[in-house]
Amino acid sequence: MHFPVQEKQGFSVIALSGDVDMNHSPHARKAILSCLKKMQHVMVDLSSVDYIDSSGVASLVEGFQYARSNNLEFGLLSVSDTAMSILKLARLDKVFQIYPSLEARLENAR
Amino acid sequence: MHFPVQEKQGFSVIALSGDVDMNHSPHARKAILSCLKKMQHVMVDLSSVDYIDSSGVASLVEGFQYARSNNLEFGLLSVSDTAMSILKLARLDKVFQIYPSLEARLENAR
Amino acid sequence: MDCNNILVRLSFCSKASRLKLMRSVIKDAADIVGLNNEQADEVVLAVNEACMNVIQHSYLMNPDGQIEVEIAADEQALLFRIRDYAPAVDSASCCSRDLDEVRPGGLGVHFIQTLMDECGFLAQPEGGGNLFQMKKYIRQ
Amino acid sequence: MDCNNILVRLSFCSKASRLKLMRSVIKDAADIVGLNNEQADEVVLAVNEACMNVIQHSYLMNPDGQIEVEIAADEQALLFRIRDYAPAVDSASCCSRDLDEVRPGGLGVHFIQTLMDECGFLAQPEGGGNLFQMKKYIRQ
Ligand SMILES: Nc1ncnc2c1ncn2[C@@H]1O[C@H](COP(=O)(O)OP(=O)(O)O)[C@@H](O)[C@H]1O
Ligand SMILES: Nc1ncnc2c1ncn2[C@@H]1O[C@H](COP(=O)(O)OP(=O)(O)O)[C@@H](O)[C@H]1O
Repeated sequence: MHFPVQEKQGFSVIALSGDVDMNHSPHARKAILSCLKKMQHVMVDLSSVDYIDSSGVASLVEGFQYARSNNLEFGLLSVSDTAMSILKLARLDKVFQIYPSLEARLENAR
Repeated sequence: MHFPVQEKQGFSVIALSGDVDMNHSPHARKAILSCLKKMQHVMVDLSSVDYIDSSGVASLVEGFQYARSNNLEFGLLSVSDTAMSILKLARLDKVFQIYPSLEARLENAR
Repeated sequence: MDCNNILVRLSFCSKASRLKLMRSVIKDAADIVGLNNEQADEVVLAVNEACMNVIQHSYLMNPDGQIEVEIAADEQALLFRIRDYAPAVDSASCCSRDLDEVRPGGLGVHFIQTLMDECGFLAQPEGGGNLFQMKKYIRQ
Repeated sequence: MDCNNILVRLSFCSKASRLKLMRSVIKDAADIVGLNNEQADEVVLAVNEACMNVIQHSYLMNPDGQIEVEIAADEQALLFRIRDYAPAVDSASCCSRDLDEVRPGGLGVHFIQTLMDECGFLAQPEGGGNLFQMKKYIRQ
């Protein structure tokens, strides 16, 4: 499983997809942290995620924490209903910056 | 599992659906034979069938045979690709009368 | 259990209502090893027919029999082993019939032989019963 | 095997790559007993978390452990029993943490307790290991 990264408008947009479960979340974690370690702002696109469990959520939390301690931006894009209900369950829906799309994030900044 | 029957243009149209497998094909068989036993012409609509196995095919063959010995018409409507490949495998694709729709069967008669 | 190759083992009672769950695992296993949709459907149909045969012919429709399906995979093939605990089957009697004769039934063995690349009964397992194996090659 | 209530038993090795197959069975079992999509997703998530805990904490990421998941159903509930063969777990240590503290990990037990109607370890089964049971009520 490889999660592609695209540079867009000053952000590294990481597109997670499929099942971000115990099997694949190490790859998600790696993709997220390697962008942040290059001091890039990160948006994680969840639009193609079919399933995410606590290990996938943990990768997002790690990214969030690393970004916060390094003054980088970290946000989530197009969070599906399923993913959102899991973030709510983890009480993280108010912790993460969540946008419908990258455009929405850019609008926001104006 | 109940398979609905509608009277249309002189045919009993029996709509099979879901998995016509060993669990549900007895119901399909019953629906088909009970129409034929009332001396009704039968069209079996397969458009909503997700899965059919040899037991489902056997129910269709029973209907076909009963109809033939009683001078009744018996045909299949909107056979999906999956169902068609199973009929081919059983070498029944040339045995059954197969129509895209009831309308196609009626056109045919003109 | 051979943890490199075995994906999962299922065990369920010889009831028609249990086959749907079994099929969904087979479908997913086929997807996971990279078979395409058509091949996955073929494998699902073949394993389903083999389990139906166990229910009908090994257990004679007795719903309390136990069926075990082991799904394994290596680079070359997806492998299924279906185990029952019924009296030993005469494998010579498990043959497909002439399909030109149109009659209900008698399609299962033909489906299995056509859809799988290899199939056959293995030596009687310890503890008795029957062990039927099927292979579908993984062609890239 | 109790053929009235048990839908299927799965057995697989303690590897993350096996969880997807397991989830697909749970999803189908939930559909079959009539849970709605949201409830089915909840049940899938909870059983998945319980199996992850077995892999991480019972088997300490050793991939050769065996995990058995039994799915049963009656009119009232869908029932899951997860069995491992690892040293006995101190069930008191399996507790959820304060969620106000934002940190990775420590969500599994909270997910299970929130999403299931009943859960807990049963008495140690014959042959050792751990047996964790979860119930989801079927509300019409
Ligand atoms: N598991 C089995 N145990 C005993 N006999 C079997 C088994 N599987 C198949 N057979 C034999 O092979 C024959 C052909 O099987 P099949 O092609 O599936 O058609 P059907 O099951 O409709 O008879 C069966 O009638 C039965 O005699
Ligand atoms: N199957 C298990 N065996 C042993 N300990 C367990 C098991 N499940 C949970 N635990 C304990 O409960 C704690 C909380 O588990 P959980 O909420 O899933 O978070 P995490 O697994 O991320 O630590 C674990 O850290 C572990 O100590």
